[in-house]
Amino acid sequence: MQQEPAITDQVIADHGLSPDEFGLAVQILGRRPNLLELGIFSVMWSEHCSYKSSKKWLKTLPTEAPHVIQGPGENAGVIDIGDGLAAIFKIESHNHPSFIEPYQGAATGVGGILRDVFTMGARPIANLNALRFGSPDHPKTRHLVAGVVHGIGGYGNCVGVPTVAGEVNFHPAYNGNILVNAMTVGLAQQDKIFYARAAGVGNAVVYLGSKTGRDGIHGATMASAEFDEKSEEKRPTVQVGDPFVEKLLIEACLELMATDAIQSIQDMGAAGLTSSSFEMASKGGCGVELWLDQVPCRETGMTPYEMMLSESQERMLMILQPGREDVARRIFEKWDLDFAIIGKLTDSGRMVLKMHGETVGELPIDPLAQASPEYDRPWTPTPKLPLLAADAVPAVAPVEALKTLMASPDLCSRRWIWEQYDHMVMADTLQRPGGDAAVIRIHGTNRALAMTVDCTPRYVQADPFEGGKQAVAETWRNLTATGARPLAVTNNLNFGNPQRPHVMGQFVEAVQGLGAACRALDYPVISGNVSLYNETSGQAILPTPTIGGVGLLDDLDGHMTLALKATGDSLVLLGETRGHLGQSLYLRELHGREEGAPPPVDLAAERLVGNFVRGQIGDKKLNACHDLSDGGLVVALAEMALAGGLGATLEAPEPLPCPLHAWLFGEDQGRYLVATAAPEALLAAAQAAGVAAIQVGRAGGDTLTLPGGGTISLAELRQVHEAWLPGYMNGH
Amino acid sequence: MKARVHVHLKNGVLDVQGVAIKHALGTLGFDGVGDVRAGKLIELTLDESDPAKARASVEAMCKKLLVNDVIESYAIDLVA
Amino acid sequence: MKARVHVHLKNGVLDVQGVAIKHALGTLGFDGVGDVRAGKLIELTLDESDPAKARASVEAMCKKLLVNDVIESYAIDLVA
Amino acid sequence: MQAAVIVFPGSNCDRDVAVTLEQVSGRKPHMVWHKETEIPKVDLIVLPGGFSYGDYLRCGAMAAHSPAMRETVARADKGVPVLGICNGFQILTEAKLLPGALLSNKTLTYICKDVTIRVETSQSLFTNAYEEGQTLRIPVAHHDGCYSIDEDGRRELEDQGQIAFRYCAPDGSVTPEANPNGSLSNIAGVFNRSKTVLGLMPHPERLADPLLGGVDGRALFESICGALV
Ligand SMILES: Nc1ncnc2c1ncn2[C@@H]1O[C@H](COP(=O)(O)OP(=O)(O)O)[C@@H](O)[C@H]1O
Ligand SMILES: [Mg+2]
Repeated sequence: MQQEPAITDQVIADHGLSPDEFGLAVQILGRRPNLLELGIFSVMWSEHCSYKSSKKWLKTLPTEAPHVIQGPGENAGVIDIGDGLAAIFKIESHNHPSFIEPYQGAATGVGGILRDVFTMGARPIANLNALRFGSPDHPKTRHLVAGVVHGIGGYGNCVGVPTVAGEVNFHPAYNGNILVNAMTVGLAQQDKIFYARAAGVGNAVVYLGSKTGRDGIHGATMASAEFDEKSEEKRPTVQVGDPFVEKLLIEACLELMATDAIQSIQDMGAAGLTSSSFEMASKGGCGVELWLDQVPCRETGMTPYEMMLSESQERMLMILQPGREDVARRIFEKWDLDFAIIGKLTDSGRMVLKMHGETVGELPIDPLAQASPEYDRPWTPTPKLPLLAADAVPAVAPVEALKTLMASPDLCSRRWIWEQYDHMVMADTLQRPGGDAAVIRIHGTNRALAMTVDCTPRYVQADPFEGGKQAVAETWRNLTATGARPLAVTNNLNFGNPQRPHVMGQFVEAVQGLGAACRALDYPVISGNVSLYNETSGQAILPTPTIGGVGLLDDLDGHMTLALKATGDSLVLLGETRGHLGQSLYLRELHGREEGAPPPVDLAAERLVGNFVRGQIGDKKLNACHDLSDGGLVVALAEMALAGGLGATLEAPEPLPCPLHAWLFGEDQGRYLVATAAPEALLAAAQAAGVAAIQVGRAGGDTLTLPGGGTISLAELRQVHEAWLPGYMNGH
Repeated sequence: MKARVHVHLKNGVLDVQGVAIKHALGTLGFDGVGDVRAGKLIELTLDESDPAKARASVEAMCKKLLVNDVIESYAIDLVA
Repeated sequence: MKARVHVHLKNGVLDVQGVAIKHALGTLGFDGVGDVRAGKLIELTLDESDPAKARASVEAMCKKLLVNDVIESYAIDLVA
Repeated sequence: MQAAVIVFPGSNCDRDVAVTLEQVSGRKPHMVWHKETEIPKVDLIVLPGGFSYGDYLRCGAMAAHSPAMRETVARADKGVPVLGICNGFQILTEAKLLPGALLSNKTLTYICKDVTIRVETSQSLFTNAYEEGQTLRIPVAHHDGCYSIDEDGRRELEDQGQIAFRYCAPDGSVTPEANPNGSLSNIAGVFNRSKTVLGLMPHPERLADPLLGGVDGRALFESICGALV
């Protein structure tokens, strides 16, 4: 038994508790906590577990709709997708660990989010990831990109869940603080959804999965470890993922869930045994007694403190129905998984931690959970930036501009990345990476889910409210472009230090913006994750509220792609074009300027245009459809041409609503470019629906011809588009 | 001269391969096997003939490329 | 007692990893590096204390599982 | 045609191949857990793709020793056809049912994309529904698909017509550029001597459904059904 250290102010500070928080802890216990109890308070009240800075604002998000079965508050959100089926999904960040050890950080991020989803009874059917790296010329960036991509693939490929979509940005603001956000979508029977609500006094608490080591015990424990003998072995270590064990866990849990043995179940995520056991007990309003000497350990001499705080991966905690231990044992043994009965539920409302029969810690569950701090941090709004006039931006020859943009780090092909991800395993991937959204067949049915992750941090930085709206709208647009009906979102709020009012202000306004968009689009938030303190030496990241959207396609062969398909098809631009160049990639990549207000999102127009497009796709009136985003009209057309291996000619209308370069490259929101064989009918329908629509050219040939006569061959365009990322990763 | 670099996972870092190998040896009927650790072995042929200089440059290679010091430790053997 | 198994790719079997490491070392400015071979190091802790018996059983493990003789060769070190 | 699919811990294409087998043969394959020492009497044994035992140590090395594999080897010796896809191919080489070995891709990365392969012979129960020289678009998804064998072994494969598929350019020419993983002589799949055992790295089961973008893989399963009714 380790000798008990004194709980000095230093030790308290090392555990990230403010003096007030410590005071509250003493009040709750009616005495000073010992080190083990202090550690438990510190993780339960950490930003990560308690959401103390964000809670107040998260509550303002719309989380309800007739099709929402479970909103925020469980391991993942659940929506009704018909036929007795449910889609279960969530996104989660693993930013800091990925910066420290990119391979393992990203891999364990994927493992963690997978567990959140299959914990609820869903078979994971797709992974997505949103990545943000520093400037390409920062010395660390290449190594981080390589490690993160390798780690995401290494884990996802092995567990056999396809990685089907994602996004990647490069910006100096992420030099010291990359973002790795991973999302998992799963499929479950509505009558077989599992929750973390523990119940049944006397029921066994079962530990399943990998043994517990000293992985990832947070920094604070370094200090406390010094009270132990300072041996190398005793130092906390980086969490290492074992996708093989994860795969066994998925199969074993789903097999067990098909029986009636499980009362409740919860993955051991961050702050492993502590938060999982607390969450289960507090949700179920019961007490729990844990026998820590029964916890399967990887290393000798682990203390109760280390066991309760370890972040070892691939572990689950479950409550079994009485008398069902044998069913469970048979299945775990079939899958060669370590498991142990490590405690029982009680009616004491307290958590009692025992080691060899001796009580080493005791805490009341509800008071601790309920009393978890909630702060209303001071915040200041982000000053609005003036609208940047299009003629304040010099025009560049269209073809040159297009080449530069298509070869830029934020717009170039991501093939180098997705070819390292198995995006086809499970044999239901109908739309592979590279489109607007991935489309995954609901296994054995004629229906499919569309899914995407999006955020445009430079917009959020310039105007958090509009940027928040835009991130939501872009996911909605991407789903719509495939013909899918957008159903709900998950969100990952990555921000800097909330104790700085302007950063807190970014957070508040972004949440308000995404809330407004979700409301206007009947597109509720069903899960998410918050990652704060993303900054190094005072430099915060761009505010990055990543949105993951999921939609439903009721008819498979209705699904639409962006690829141009038929020579002679007319190109029609839907939605209002004003020529907004503020915060555009044209401005940044060609003029090195990040200026002006971002493009505003008119949510009513967004909804009108989107619903029109979806209707046209449903009525089989379109041959191709792509939403307009980074790089505007010309980039969208180039992407459609490359995807179809078919060229096009773009014609500017007379008169132009704005300068030509702004019409070509402006990033006005709420727009789609579609290809159709019957333009008149489409234009008429658009007019009837009150949707702005103009014909802007034709598909055909093997070149792209732009207004003003500039022409580029698809071959050359493809070459510049494909070359940058592999070239960069190979060091030139 | 030749250099051998043995790369090990640091103590306490989960060795997923080692665990799996140990399990497999068990099912093959090899018992009496305790811990199994899987590491890397990198053999380099160097022009350098001065041992001290050779070791120094291999050290540098380990720090810069061969070893991920966040999770790995290493040992260098020189073989003339 | 402990046993160390060094697993090498046989001569003639293309060692892509070795080649890549050599190339990377070159670009990092380490010259004078000739051949680079990447292999595996497997360390086993055995209950067996008799060296002869220990070696024999590790030999058996190599033949049965640890080594694929189509592409790999190996050497065993016993460390008391 | 009744097939059995061996499921190893870490297999992850077992369902995919089962779906294709059922679509083509009209019969659900038996799914056989690797710990089984008995395999039902079947016309075909399939080792699916995936990461058996996490691909730890060497891809397929640990799976090759599972009880179900001992039985598979015994059946193969009796002439029961065995098909190994991707990890299944790796397991077949580790179990010495097929010659050679699969090493890390020359890129040292995992590769998931469609490639073109050429059918080297239609004289086998696995390829009789194809034309010799026909080119197929089929996905690969692996990290260790670089086929390797010594010179004598290679010559023997050539002489005995044991090379089933080669990576090739869309026009059928076998070029280094068309070789995704560095395999010797662009070899993508090989037979045993009697052509009753086939291992290949590409995933025919992944392009056997028009909705997934192609059906070039389907005829491989149709060949087997045709030959084994
Ligand atoms: N930004 C957010 N919006 C909505 N719900 C959120 C957000 N962040 C976290 N949540 C919800 O809070 C709960 C706890 O989040 P988290 O701690 O990330 O879950 P877990 O512990 O399973 O990883 C989850 O139900 C999650 O969906
Ligand atoms: Mg969870």
